[in-house]
Amino acid sequence: MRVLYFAWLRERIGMGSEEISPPDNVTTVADLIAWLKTREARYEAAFGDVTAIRVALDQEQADFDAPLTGVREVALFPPVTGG
Amino acid sequence: MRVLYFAWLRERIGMGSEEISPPDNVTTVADLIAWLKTREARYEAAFGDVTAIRVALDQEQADFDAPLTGVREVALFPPVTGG
Amino acid sequence: MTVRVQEADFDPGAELESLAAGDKEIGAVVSFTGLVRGTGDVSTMTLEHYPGMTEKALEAIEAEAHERWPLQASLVIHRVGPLPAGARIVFVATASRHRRAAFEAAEFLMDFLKTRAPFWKKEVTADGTEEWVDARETDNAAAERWAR
Amino acid sequence: MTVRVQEADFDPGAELESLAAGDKEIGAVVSFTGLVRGTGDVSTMTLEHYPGMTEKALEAIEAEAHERWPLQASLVIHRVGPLPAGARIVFVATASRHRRAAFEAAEFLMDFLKTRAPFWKKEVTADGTEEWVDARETDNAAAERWAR
Repeated sequence: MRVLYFAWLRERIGMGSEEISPPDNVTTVADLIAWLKTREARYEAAFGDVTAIRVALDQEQADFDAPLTGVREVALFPPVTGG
Repeated sequence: MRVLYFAWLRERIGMGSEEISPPDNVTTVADLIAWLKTREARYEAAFGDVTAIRVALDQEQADFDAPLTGVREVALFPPVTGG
Repeated sequence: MTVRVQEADFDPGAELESLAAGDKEIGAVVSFTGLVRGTGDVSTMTLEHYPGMTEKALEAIEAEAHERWPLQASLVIHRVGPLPAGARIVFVATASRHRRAAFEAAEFLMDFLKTRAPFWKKEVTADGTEEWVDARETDNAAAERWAR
Repeated sequence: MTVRVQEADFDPGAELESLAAGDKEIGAVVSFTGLVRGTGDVSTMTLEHYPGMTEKALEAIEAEAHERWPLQASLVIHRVGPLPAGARIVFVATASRHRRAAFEAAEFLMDFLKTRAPFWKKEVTADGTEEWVDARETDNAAAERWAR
Protein backbone atom coordinates (compact mmCIF):
# COMPACT_ATOMS: atom_id res chain seq x y z
CA MET A 1 0.00 0.00 0.00
CA ARG A 2 1.26 3.43 -0.92
CA VAL A 3 0.82 6.34 1.51
CA LEU A 4 1.17 9.97 0.42
CA TYR A 5 1.70 12.97 2.72
CA PHE A 6 1.12 16.60 1.78
CA ALA A 7 1.91 20.09 3.07
CA TRP A 8 3.03 20.27 6.74
CA LEU A 9 2.28 16.58 7.20
CA ARG A 10 4.85 15.81 4.49
CA GLU A 11 7.35 18.17 6.11
CA ARG A 12 6.90 16.73 9.63
CA ILE A 13 7.19 13.14 8.44
CA GLY A 14 10.07 14.11 6.19
CA MET A 15 8.90 12.46 2.98
CA GLY A 16 6.13 12.75 0.41
CA SER A 17 5.31 9.05 0.08
CA GLU A 18 6.25 5.58 1.17
CA GLU A 19 5.27 1.96 0.63
CA ILE A 20 3.92 0.34 3.78
CA SER A 21 2.70 -3.10 4.84
CA PRO A 22 0.52 -2.61 7.90
CA PRO A 23 -0.47 -5.67 9.98
CA ASP A 24 -3.80 -7.41 9.35
CA ASN A 25 -5.57 -5.73 12.26
CA VAL A 26 -5.25 -2.36 10.46
CA THR A 27 -8.56 -2.32 8.59
CA THR A 28 -9.63 1.36 8.58
CA VAL A 29 -8.03 4.77 8.06
CA ALA A 30 -8.20 5.38 11.82
CA ASP A 31 -6.36 2.07 12.42
CA LEU A 32 -3.72 3.06 9.89
CA ILE A 33 -3.04 6.41 11.56
CA ALA A 34 -2.87 4.76 14.99
CA TRP A 35 -0.39 2.22 13.64
CA LEU A 36 1.74 4.89 11.90
CA LYS A 37 1.96 6.78 15.22
CA THR A 38 3.53 3.75 16.89
CA ARG A 39 6.34 3.60 14.33
CA GLU A 40 8.43 6.69 15.08
CA ALA A 41 8.28 9.96 17.01
CA ARG A 42 7.95 12.03 13.83
CA TYR A 43 4.70 10.20 12.95
CA GLU A 44 3.39 10.77 16.43
CA ALA A 45 4.23 14.48 16.10
CA ALA A 46 2.63 14.67 12.65
CA PHE A 47 -0.59 12.96 13.69
CA GLY A 48 -0.85 14.55 17.14
CA ASP A 49 -4.14 16.29 16.30
CA VAL A 50 -6.12 14.03 14.00
CA THR A 51 -8.95 16.58 13.72
CA ALA A 52 -6.53 18.51 11.50
CA ILE A 53 -6.04 15.53 9.14
CA ARG A 54 -8.03 14.75 5.98
CA VAL A 55 -7.82 11.55 3.99
CA ALA A 56 -8.30 10.38 0.42
CA LEU A 57 -8.48 6.72 -0.63
CA ASP A 58 -7.46 6.09 -4.22
CA GLN A 59 -7.85 9.83 -4.81
CA GLU A 60 -11.39 10.14 -3.41
CA GLN A 61 -12.11 11.98 -0.14
CA ALA A 62 -12.95 9.50 2.61
CA ASP A 63 -13.67 9.32 6.35
CA PHE A 64 -11.55 7.92 9.16
CA ASP A 65 -13.79 4.87 9.51
CA ALA A 66 -13.53 4.00 5.80
CA PRO A 67 -12.21 0.43 5.23
CA LEU A 68 -8.83 -0.02 3.54
CA THR A 69 -9.81 -3.22 1.72
CA GLY A 70 -8.57 -3.10 -1.85
CA VAL A 71 -7.16 0.42 -1.46
CA ARG A 72 -3.85 0.99 -3.25
CA GLU A 73 -3.21 4.69 -2.47
CA VAL A 74 -3.90 6.43 0.85
CA ALA A 75 -3.28 10.18 1.03
CA LEU A 76 -3.11 12.03 4.33
CA PHE A 77 -3.07 15.83 4.40
CA PRO A 78 -4.25 18.98 6.22
CA PRO A 79 -7.51 20.70 5.18
CA VAL A 80 -7.09 22.11 1.69
CA THR A 81 -6.31 25.80 1.17
CA GLY A 82 -6.16 26.40 -2.57
CA GLY A 83 -7.82 28.99 -4.75
CA MET B 1 -38.52 73.41 -21.03
CA ARG B 2 -36.82 70.72 -23.05
CA VAL B 3 -38.47 67.31 -23.48
CA LEU B 4 -36.55 64.25 -24.63
CA TYR B 5 -38.06 61.02 -26.01
CA PHE B 6 -36.26 57.68 -26.26
CA ALA B 7 -36.68 54.28 -27.92
CA TRP B 8 -40.18 53.53 -29.27
CA LEU B 9 -41.53 56.71 -27.69
CA ARG B 10 -39.10 58.71 -29.84
CA GLU B 11 -40.09 56.73 -32.92
CA ARG B 12 -43.85 57.15 -32.37
CA ILE B 13 -43.57 60.87 -31.71
CA GLY B 14 -41.14 61.22 -34.60
CA MET B 15 -38.42 63.23 -32.86
CA GLY B 16 -35.86 62.89 -30.12
CA SER B 17 -36.43 66.21 -28.40
CA GLU B 18 -38.33 69.46 -28.53
CA GLU B 19 -38.68 72.74 -26.69
CA ILE B 20 -42.13 73.20 -25.18
CA SER B 21 -43.98 75.88 -23.25
CA PRO B 22 -46.84 74.17 -21.42
CA PRO B 23 -49.58 76.33 -19.84
CA ASP B 24 -49.37 77.30 -16.17
CA ASN B 25 -51.78 74.58 -15.02
CA VAL B 26 -49.23 71.93 -16.04
CA THR B 27 -47.42 71.49 -12.72
CA THR B 28 -46.54 67.77 -12.57
CA VAL B 29 -45.21 65.09 -14.92
CA ALA B 30 -48.73 63.59 -15.13
CA ASP B 31 -50.09 67.02 -16.15
CA LEU B 32 -47.39 67.34 -18.80
CA ILE B 33 -48.21 63.96 -20.37
CA ALA B 34 -51.94 64.75 -20.32
CA TRP B 35 -51.24 68.08 -22.03
CA LEU B 36 -48.91 66.51 -24.65
CA LYS B 37 -51.66 64.00 -25.53
CA THR B 38 -54.02 66.88 -26.41
CA ARG B 39 -51.58 68.31 -28.94
CA GLU B 40 -51.54 65.74 -31.77
CA ALA B 41 -52.63 62.18 -32.52
CA ARG B 42 -49.05 60.88 -32.51
CA TYR B 43 -48.61 62.00 -28.86
CA GLU B 44 -51.88 60.34 -27.95
CA ALA B 45 -50.65 57.13 -29.63
CA ALA B 46 -47.26 57.32 -27.91
CA PHE B 47 -48.71 57.92 -24.44
CA GLY B 48 -51.67 55.53 -24.80
CA ASP B 49 -50.43 53.28 -21.96
CA VAL B 50 -48.73 55.45 -19.36
CA THR B 51 -47.86 52.42 -17.22
CA ALA B 52 -45.23 51.71 -19.90
CA ILE B 53 -43.66 55.17 -19.50
CA ARG B 54 -40.80 56.17 -17.21
CA VAL B 55 -39.63 59.68 -16.52
CA ALA B 56 -36.43 61.50 -15.55
CA LEU B 57 -36.30 65.14 -14.44
CA ASP B 58 -32.96 66.82 -15.07
CA GLN B 59 -31.50 63.34 -15.55
CA GLU B 60 -32.79 61.86 -12.30
CA GLN B 61 -35.51 59.17 -12.23
CA ALA B 62 -38.80 60.66 -10.98
CA ASP B 63 -42.46 59.78 -10.44
CA PHE B 64 -45.51 60.99 -12.33
CA ASP B 65 -46.60 63.22 -9.47
CA ALA B 66 -43.21 64.96 -9.27
CA PRO B 67 -43.51 68.77 -9.65
CA LEU B 68 -41.96 70.43 -12.71
CA THR B 69 -40.96 73.60 -10.86
CA GLY B 70 -37.45 74.62 -11.90
CA VAL B 71 -37.00 71.59 -14.14
CA ARG B 72 -35.16 72.28 -17.38
CA GLU B 73 -35.02 68.80 -18.94
CA VAL B 74 -37.81 66.22 -18.89
CA ALA B 75 -37.09 62.79 -20.39
CA LEU B 76 -39.86 60.31 -21.22
CA PHE B 77 -39.00 56.74 -22.15
CA PRO B 78 -40.00 53.07 -21.88
CA PRO B 79 -38.56 50.86 -19.10
CA VAL B 80 -34.83 50.46 -19.62
CA THR B 81 -33.43 47.30 -21.25
CA GLY B 82 -29.65 47.68 -21.31
CA GLY B 83 -26.90 45.35 -20.20
CA MET C 1 -14.32 53.60 -10.00
CA THR C 2 -14.63 54.12 -13.73
CA VAL C 3 -17.58 54.30 -16.09
CA ARG C 4 -17.33 54.33 -19.88
CA VAL C 5 -20.09 54.54 -22.49
CA GLN C 6 -18.71 54.02 -25.97
CA GLU C 7 -19.40 52.68 -29.46
CA ALA C 8 -15.98 51.01 -29.70
CA ASP C 9 -15.30 47.48 -28.57
CA PHE C 10 -13.07 46.88 -25.54
CA ASP C 11 -10.50 44.29 -24.45
CA PRO C 12 -11.60 42.36 -21.32
CA GLY C 13 -8.10 41.00 -20.72
CA ALA C 14 -6.48 44.43 -20.81
CA GLU C 15 -9.23 45.86 -18.58
CA LEU C 16 -8.78 43.10 -16.01
CA GLU C 17 -5.03 43.59 -16.08
CA SER C 18 -5.19 47.33 -15.41
CA LEU C 19 -7.96 46.97 -12.82
CA ALA C 20 -5.76 44.88 -10.51
CA ALA C 21 -2.46 46.59 -11.32
CA GLY C 22 -0.60 48.30 -8.54
CA ASP C 23 -2.75 47.30 -5.57
CA LYS C 24 -1.25 44.35 -3.71
CA GLU C 25 -4.29 44.11 -1.44
CA ILE C 26 -6.42 42.78 -4.29
CA GLY C 27 -6.95 39.03 -4.00
CA ALA C 28 -10.13 38.62 -6.07
CA VAL C 29 -11.22 40.02 -9.43
CA VAL C 30 -14.65 39.20 -10.87
CA SER C 31 -15.77 40.15 -14.35
CA PHE C 32 -19.04 39.96 -16.22
CA THR C 33 -19.20 40.23 -19.99
CA GLY C 34 -22.57 40.53 -21.70
CA LEU C 35 -22.76 39.42 -25.34
CA VAL C 36 -25.37 39.88 -28.07
CA ARG C 37 -27.06 36.47 -28.30
CA GLY C 38 -27.64 35.34 -31.88
CA THR C 39 -30.95 33.62 -31.12
CA GLY C 40 -33.49 33.08 -33.88
CA ASP C 41 -32.96 35.56 -36.71
CA VAL C 42 -31.50 38.40 -34.67
CA SER C 43 -28.66 39.81 -36.73
CA THR C 44 -28.02 43.08 -34.89
CA MET C 45 -28.85 44.67 -31.58
CA THR C 46 -28.98 48.47 -31.58
CA LEU C 47 -28.30 50.15 -28.25
CA GLU C 48 -29.80 53.59 -27.65
CA HIS C 49 -29.02 55.58 -24.54
CA TYR C 50 -29.56 58.94 -22.84
CA PRO C 51 -26.22 60.77 -23.02
CA GLY C 52 -25.49 62.57 -19.79
CA MET C 53 -27.97 60.67 -17.65
CA THR C 54 -26.39 57.32 -18.58
CA GLU C 55 -23.03 58.25 -17.12
CA LYS C 56 -24.66 59.76 -14.01
CA ALA C 57 -26.79 56.66 -13.46
CA LEU C 58 -23.82 54.29 -13.88
CA GLU C 59 -21.68 56.38 -11.55
CA ALA C 60 -24.44 56.35 -8.92
CA ILE C 61 -24.79 52.57 -9.21
CA GLU C 62 -21.03 52.14 -8.90
CA ALA C 63 -20.83 54.48 -5.90
CA GLU C 64 -23.56 52.43 -4.20
CA ALA C 65 -21.59 49.23 -4.81
CA HIS C 66 -18.53 50.80 -3.15
CA GLU C 67 -20.68 51.84 -0.20
CA ARG C 68 -21.99 48.30 0.26
CA TRP C 69 -18.84 46.25 -0.32
CA PRO C 70 -15.15 46.82 0.44
CA LEU C 71 -13.96 47.17 -3.15
CA GLN C 72 -10.43 48.08 -4.19
CA ALA C 73 -11.50 48.93 -7.75
CA SER C 74 -14.38 48.64 -10.19
CA LEU C 75 -15.17 49.29 -13.83
CA VAL C 76 -18.33 49.50 -15.92
CA ILE C 77 -18.22 49.70 -19.73
CA HIS C 78 -21.40 49.80 -21.82
CA ARG C 79 -21.43 49.97 -25.59
CA VAL C 80 -24.00 51.85 -27.68
CA GLY C 81 -24.93 51.80 -31.37
CA PRO C 82 -25.41 48.80 -33.65
CA LEU C 83 -23.83 45.55 -32.38
CA PRO C 84 -23.76 42.25 -34.32
CA ALA C 85 -24.59 38.88 -32.76
CA GLY C 86 -21.68 37.69 -30.63
CA ALA C 87 -20.46 41.24 -29.91
CA ARG C 88 -19.66 42.40 -26.40
CA ILE C 89 -22.31 44.81 -25.03
CA VAL C 90 -21.38 45.35 -21.42
CA PHE C 91 -18.48 44.69 -19.08
CA VAL C 92 -18.46 44.94 -15.30
CA ALA C 93 -15.41 44.16 -13.19
CA THR C 94 -14.81 44.36 -9.45
CA ALA C 95 -11.68 43.89 -7.38
CA SER C 96 -11.61 43.20 -3.66
CA ARG C 97 -9.49 41.54 -0.99
CA HIS C 98 -11.78 38.52 -0.87
CA ARG C 99 -13.99 36.79 -3.40
CA ARG C 100 -17.41 37.16 -1.83
CA ALA C 101 -17.39 40.97 -2.00
CA ALA C 102 -16.14 40.92 -5.60
CA PHE C 103 -18.82 38.42 -6.69
CA GLU C 104 -21.70 40.15 -4.92
CA ALA C 105 -20.73 43.62 -6.07
CA ALA C 106 -20.42 42.51 -9.70
CA GLU C 107 -23.83 40.85 -9.63
CA PHE C 108 -25.32 43.91 -7.91
CA LEU C 109 -23.82 46.23 -10.54
CA MET C 110 -25.36 44.17 -13.36
CA ASP C 111 -28.76 43.93 -11.67
CA PHE C 112 -28.89 47.67 -11.07
CA LEU C 113 -27.50 48.57 -14.47
CA LYS C 114 -30.24 46.45 -16.09
CA THR C 115 -33.02 48.26 -14.26
CA ARG C 116 -31.70 51.78 -13.64
CA ALA C 117 -29.38 52.84 -16.44
CA PRO C 118 -31.10 54.48 -19.45
CA PHE C 119 -30.26 52.06 -22.25
CA TRP C 120 -32.75 50.60 -24.71
CA LYS C 121 -32.18 47.63 -27.01
CA LYS C 122 -33.72 47.13 -30.41
CA GLU C 123 -33.43 43.79 -32.19
CA VAL C 124 -32.96 43.88 -35.94
CA THR C 125 -33.52 40.61 -37.82
CA ALA C 126 -31.90 39.54 -41.08
CA ASP C 127 -34.93 40.69 -43.12
CA GLY C 128 -34.76 44.16 -41.56
CA THR C 129 -37.62 43.78 -39.06
CA GLU C 130 -37.01 45.93 -35.99
CA GLU C 131 -38.38 45.30 -32.52
CA TRP C 132 -37.72 47.02 -29.21
CA VAL C 133 -36.81 44.57 -26.47
CA ASP C 134 -39.33 44.47 -23.60
CA ALA C 135 -38.18 44.97 -20.03
CA ARG C 136 -38.04 41.64 -18.20
CA GLU C 137 -39.82 41.08 -14.91
CA THR C 138 -36.95 38.80 -13.85
CA ASP C 139 -34.58 41.79 -14.06
CA ASN C 140 -36.77 43.77 -11.66
CA ALA C 141 -36.91 40.81 -9.31
CA ALA C 142 -33.11 40.50 -9.49
CA ALA C 143 -32.65 44.16 -8.58
CA GLU C 144 -35.14 43.91 -5.73
CA ARG C 145 -33.04 41.20 -4.07
CA TRP C 146 -30.62 43.96 -3.07
CA ALA C 147 -33.23 46.13 -1.31
CA ARG C 148 -32.23 47.05 2.24
CA MET D 1 -15.68 21.84 -19.49
CA THR D 2 -11.94 22.18 -19.12
CA VAL D 3 -9.60 21.85 -16.15
CA ARG D 4 -5.92 22.80 -16.19
CA VAL D 5 -3.33 22.54 -13.41
CA GLN D 6 -0.09 24.21 -14.42
CA GLU D 7 2.96 26.12 -13.24
CA ALA D 8 2.77 28.60 -16.12
CA ASP D 9 0.80 31.82 -16.01
CA PHE D 10 -2.30 32.19 -18.22
CA ASP D 11 -3.99 35.00 -20.15
CA PRO D 12 -7.51 35.77 -18.79
CA GLY D 13 -8.45 37.78 -21.89
CA ALA D 14 -7.51 34.98 -24.29
CA GLU D 15 -9.30 32.41 -22.09
CA LEU D 16 -12.48 34.50 -22.01
CA GLU D 17 -12.31 34.99 -25.76
CA SER D 18 -12.02 31.29 -26.54
CA LEU D 19 -14.61 30.31 -23.93
CA ALA D 20 -17.37 32.26 -25.68
CA ALA D 21 -16.18 31.69 -29.23
CA GLY D 22 -18.48 29.89 -31.63
CA ASP D 23 -21.58 29.58 -29.48
CA LYS D 24 -24.13 32.27 -30.31
CA GLU D 25 -26.38 31.18 -27.45
CA ILE D 26 -23.93 32.59 -24.90
CA GLY D 27 -25.14 35.90 -23.48
CA ALA D 28 -23.22 36.00 -20.20
CA VAL D 29 -19.62 35.23 -19.29
CA VAL D 30 -18.41 35.48 -15.69
CA SER D 31 -14.80 35.15 -14.63
CA PHE D 32 -13.03 34.97 -11.31
CA THR D 33 -9.31 35.59 -11.00
CA GLY D 34 -7.56 34.89 -7.71
CA LEU D 35 -4.32 36.76 -7.04
CA VAL D 36 -1.54 36.36 -4.46
CA ARG D 37 -2.14 39.19 -2.00
CA GLY D 38 1.02 40.99 -0.96
CA THR D 39 -0.11 41.63 2.62
CA GLY D 40 2.43 42.21 5.36
CA ASP D 41 5.79 40.71 4.38
CA VAL D 42 4.52 37.90 2.20
CA SER D 43 6.83 37.74 -0.76
CA THR D 44 5.87 34.39 -2.27
CA MET D 45 3.05 31.88 -2.04
CA THR D 46 4.00 28.28 -2.81
CA LEU D 47 1.19 26.06 -4.05
CA GLU D 48 1.47 22.32 -3.45
CA HIS D 49 -1.06 19.89 -4.86
CA TYR D 50 -1.88 16.20 -5.24
CA PRO D 51 -1.26 15.34 -8.89
CA GLY D 52 -3.95 13.07 -10.22
CA MET D 53 -6.48 13.71 -7.51
CA THR D 54 -6.41 17.46 -8.19
CA GLU D 55 -7.61 17.04 -11.76
CA LYS D 56 -10.23 14.48 -10.73
CA ALA D 57 -11.54 16.75 -7.96
CA LEU D 58 -11.72 19.78 -10.24
CA GLU D 59 -13.47 17.78 -12.96
CA ALA D 60 -16.01 16.50 -10.43
CA ILE D 61 -16.67 20.03 -9.17
CA GLU D 62 -17.09 21.29 -12.72
CA ALA D 63 -19.43 18.42 -13.65
CA GLU D 64 -21.56 19.26 -10.62
CA ALA D 65 -21.78 22.90 -11.72
CA HIS D 66 -23.00 21.77 -15.16
CA GLU D 67 -25.61 19.57 -13.50
CA ARG D 68 -26.92 22.44 -11.41
CA TRP D 69 -26.87 25.28 -13.94
CA PRO D 70 -27.47 25.49 -17.70
CA LEU D 71 -23.91 26.31 -18.72
CA GLN D 72 -22.69 26.59 -22.29
CA ALA D 73 -19.02 26.38 -21.25
CA SER D 74 -16.72 26.53 -18.25
CA LEU D 75 -13.05 26.60 -17.42
CA VAL D 76 -10.95 26.12 -14.29
CA ILE D 77 -7.22 26.87 -14.24
CA HIS D 78 -5.15 26.51 -11.07
CA ARG D 79 -1.45 27.26 -10.85
CA VAL D 80 1.05 25.38 -8.67
CA GLY D 81 4.60 26.08 -7.55
CA PRO D 82 6.07 29.34 -6.21
CA LEU D 83 4.04 32.47 -7.06
CA PRO D 84 5.10 36.05 -6.22
CA ALA D 85 2.73 38.63 -4.71
CA GLY D 86 0.37 39.94 -7.38
CA ALA D 87 0.56 36.73 -9.44
CA ARG D 88 -2.56 34.99 -10.70
CA ILE D 89 -3.26 31.74 -8.78
CA VAL D 90 -6.64 30.60 -10.03
CA PHE D 91 -9.08 31.36 -12.83
CA VAL D 92 -12.68 30.22 -13.11
CA ALA D 93 -14.92 31.19 -16.01
CA THR D 94 -18.50 30.26 -16.85
CA ALA D 95 -20.65 30.97 -19.90
CA SER D 96 -24.42 30.77 -20.02
CA ARG D 97 -27.42 32.22 -21.82
CA HIS D 98 -28.27 34.45 -18.88
CA ARG D 99 -26.24 36.11 -16.18
CA ARG D 100 -27.66 34.53 -13.05
CA ALA D 101 -26.55 31.01 -13.97
CA ALA D 102 -23.09 32.24 -14.96
CA PHE D 103 -22.64 34.19 -11.70
CA GLU D 104 -23.91 31.44 -9.43
CA ALA D 105 -21.94 28.68 -11.14
CA ALA D 106 -18.69 30.67 -10.96
CA GLU D 107 -19.16 31.37 -7.27
CA PHE D 108 -20.08 27.72 -6.66
CA LEU D 109 -16.96 26.54 -8.51
CA MET D 110 -14.74 28.77 -6.37
CA ASP D 111 -16.43 27.77 -3.09
CA PHE D 112 -16.08 24.08 -3.90
CA LEU D 113 -12.56 24.40 -5.27
CA LYS D 114 -11.51 26.11 -2.01
CA THR D 115 -12.83 23.29 0.16
CA ARG D 116 -12.56 20.15 -2.01
CA ALA D 117 -9.58 20.41 -4.35
CA PRO D 118 -6.26 19.19 -2.89
CA PHE D 119 -4.16 22.35 -2.96
CA TRP D 120 -2.14 23.73 -0.05
CA LYS D 121 -0.65 27.19 0.23
CA LYS D 122 2.54 28.11 2.03
CA GLU D 123 3.44 31.75 2.65
CA VAL D 124 7.09 32.70 2.41
CA THR D 125 8.09 36.08 3.84
CA ALA D 126 10.99 38.28 2.70
CA ASP D 127 13.25 36.95 5.50
CA GLY D 128 12.59 33.35 4.43
CA THR D 129 10.08 32.41 7.14
CA GLU D 130 7.65 29.80 5.86
CA GLU D 131 4.14 29.21 7.12
CA TRP D 132 1.35 26.95 5.89
CA VAL D 133 -1.91 28.81 5.43
CA ASP D 134 -4.71 27.62 7.71
CA ALA D 135 -8.06 26.55 6.25
CA ARG D 136 -10.66 29.25 6.80
CA GLU D 137 -13.98 28.54 8.48
CA THR D 138 -15.59 31.11 6.17
CA ASP D 139 -14.64 28.93 3.18
CA ASN D 140 -16.45 25.96 4.70
CA ALA D 141 -19.49 28.13 5.40
CA ALA D 142 -19.39 29.40 1.81
CA ALA D 143 -19.36 25.87 0.43
CA GLU D 144 -22.17 24.79 2.74
CA ARG D 145 -24.46 27.44 1.23
CA TRP D 146 -24.76 25.20 -1.82
CA ALA D 147 -25.91 22.10 0.09
CA ARG D 148 -29.09 20.60 -1.29
